[in-house]
Amino acid sequence: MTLPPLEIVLYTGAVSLLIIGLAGLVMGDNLVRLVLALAVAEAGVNLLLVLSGFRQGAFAPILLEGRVPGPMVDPIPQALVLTAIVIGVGVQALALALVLRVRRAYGTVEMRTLRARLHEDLDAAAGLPPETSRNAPAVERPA
Amino acid sequence: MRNFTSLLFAGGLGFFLLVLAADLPVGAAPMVAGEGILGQGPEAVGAANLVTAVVLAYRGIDTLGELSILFAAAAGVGLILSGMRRRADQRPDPEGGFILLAAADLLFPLLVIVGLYIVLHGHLTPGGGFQGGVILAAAFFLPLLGRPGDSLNHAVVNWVEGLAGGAFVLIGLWALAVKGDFLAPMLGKGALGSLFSAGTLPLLYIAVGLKVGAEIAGLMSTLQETEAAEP
Amino acid sequence: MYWITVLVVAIMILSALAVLLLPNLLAAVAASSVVSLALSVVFVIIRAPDVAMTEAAVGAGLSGVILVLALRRLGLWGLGDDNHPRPGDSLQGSGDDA
Amino acid sequence: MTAVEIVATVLLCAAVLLGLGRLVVGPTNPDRFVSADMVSVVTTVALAGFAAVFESPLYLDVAMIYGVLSFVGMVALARVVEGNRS
Repeated sequence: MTLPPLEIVLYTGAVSLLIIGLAGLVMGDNLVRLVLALAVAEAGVNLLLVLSGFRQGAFAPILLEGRVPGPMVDPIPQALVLTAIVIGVGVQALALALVLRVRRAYGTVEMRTLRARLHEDLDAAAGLPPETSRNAPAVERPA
Repeated sequence: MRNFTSLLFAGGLGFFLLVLAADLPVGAAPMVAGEGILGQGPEAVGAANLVTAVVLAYRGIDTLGELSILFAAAAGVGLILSGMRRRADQRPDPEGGFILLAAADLLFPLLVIVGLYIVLHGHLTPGGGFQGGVILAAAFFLPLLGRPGDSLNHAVVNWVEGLAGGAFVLIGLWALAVKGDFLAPMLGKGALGSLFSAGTLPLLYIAVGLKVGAEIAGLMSTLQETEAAEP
Repeated sequence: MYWITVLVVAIMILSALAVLLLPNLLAAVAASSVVSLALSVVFVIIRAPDVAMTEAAVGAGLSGVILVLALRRLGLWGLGDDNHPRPGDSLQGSGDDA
Repeated sequence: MTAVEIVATVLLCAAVLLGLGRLVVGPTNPDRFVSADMVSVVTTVALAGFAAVFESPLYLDVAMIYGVLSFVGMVALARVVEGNRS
């Protein structure tokens, strides 16, 4: 049996990280866990981008004492991912601030409960009776 | 049913991406622009760290865009949480124990020195404004973890942030006026590998470090001052 | 080197699964910091020290601090996924269901 | 790899796996935090080891940053755990 090359192992890791994050993002119910899943998916994407510049047996793109040690890996994906990581943490903080706001307005961070309370609020604003409105036929709603 | 569809979607996307990855030229990645930068970067820019050369010289305008995105995120957090500040009658978190307070006081100068080292040597060794800025923010936030009643001076933080951002744009405009390219390297290159080399790149990285550090410290301080939800 | 890489990738995937499956949110935050730790080692292996340093700084320190502060402000710390605390639900007893 | 490097690798891998097991199993939250802290310390040592294997001092900076900032993260986690004690 021959082992797969190193790049295939790394690409598998990156893709499965992305898939795990994406699955958590579509299936999760807790808003904080959605933020965590977003961070995991982002990590996978960053690894995928840096891997696109990887060459086996190459050196880091930094010159020591001014001499070129040999073939070097591609510096451009590394520079782009550098900024992407910092942007990612800013986005994460913004999402958590929104979660804090949602928790204060609705008292929950569960998507299911949140959606039910949102519907109740909308129906109350539209002047419908609160009990029956969610199961009533659509034709009875005001246009 | 919804879970099944979601899993099917995620698995299908994973299979598709893996099939794409299996067709990649494994072992020798094609480098179109990278070869040129690796070849002529050290002479053209003068930075030993070629990632720094890409971040600040070749793609400097992208870094400016990244800084503005981070600024927008920090401003958004401040705006969203502005109505949720802890009231005076609410008790903050309890103060930390002796070990945490002593460690915070002892570590503060060390963390500041490490952060400044990482920022200043950004063009020679791995590191730079982003990493050093994060460490500076951690240095200023660690005492707040020990004493949650205190708070950062937000006016000073905003001034540092604005001045650093203005300095970045001003250096870029200066290069535009003299050389005709925004953020073109200025001030001579110096000897490759010494601290005073690579022209304006260390100055730009100091501006980036101060701006990132101020933004992240302000962001964490805002979260710290937010009122706690009743359990 | 090959088997070290395989092991680190396996640790990364396992702790990413733990982020989604652990019922306790604080434990999920700890597992997500382990994910970025393993990712930082992978970045060192593929010769990207700059990116590894950023990932270490952000994943180990900053992201954990922000998430934990937000959990504390949300009042969700120490609880499981359900945010309806029972009276007398102490911090030590809440992690037993893992 | 020399014999010393192989022995060091095996020991570090064993330490990381033990810590990871405690992170997943760990009955209470403080157990999980202590194990996460232990894994991060072991990883700092492993990063320094990578610098030795690659024969390049560049990677030592990564280990330093990791060691410094994992302390801050763990302090924040510990603060939250002790938070409700007045």
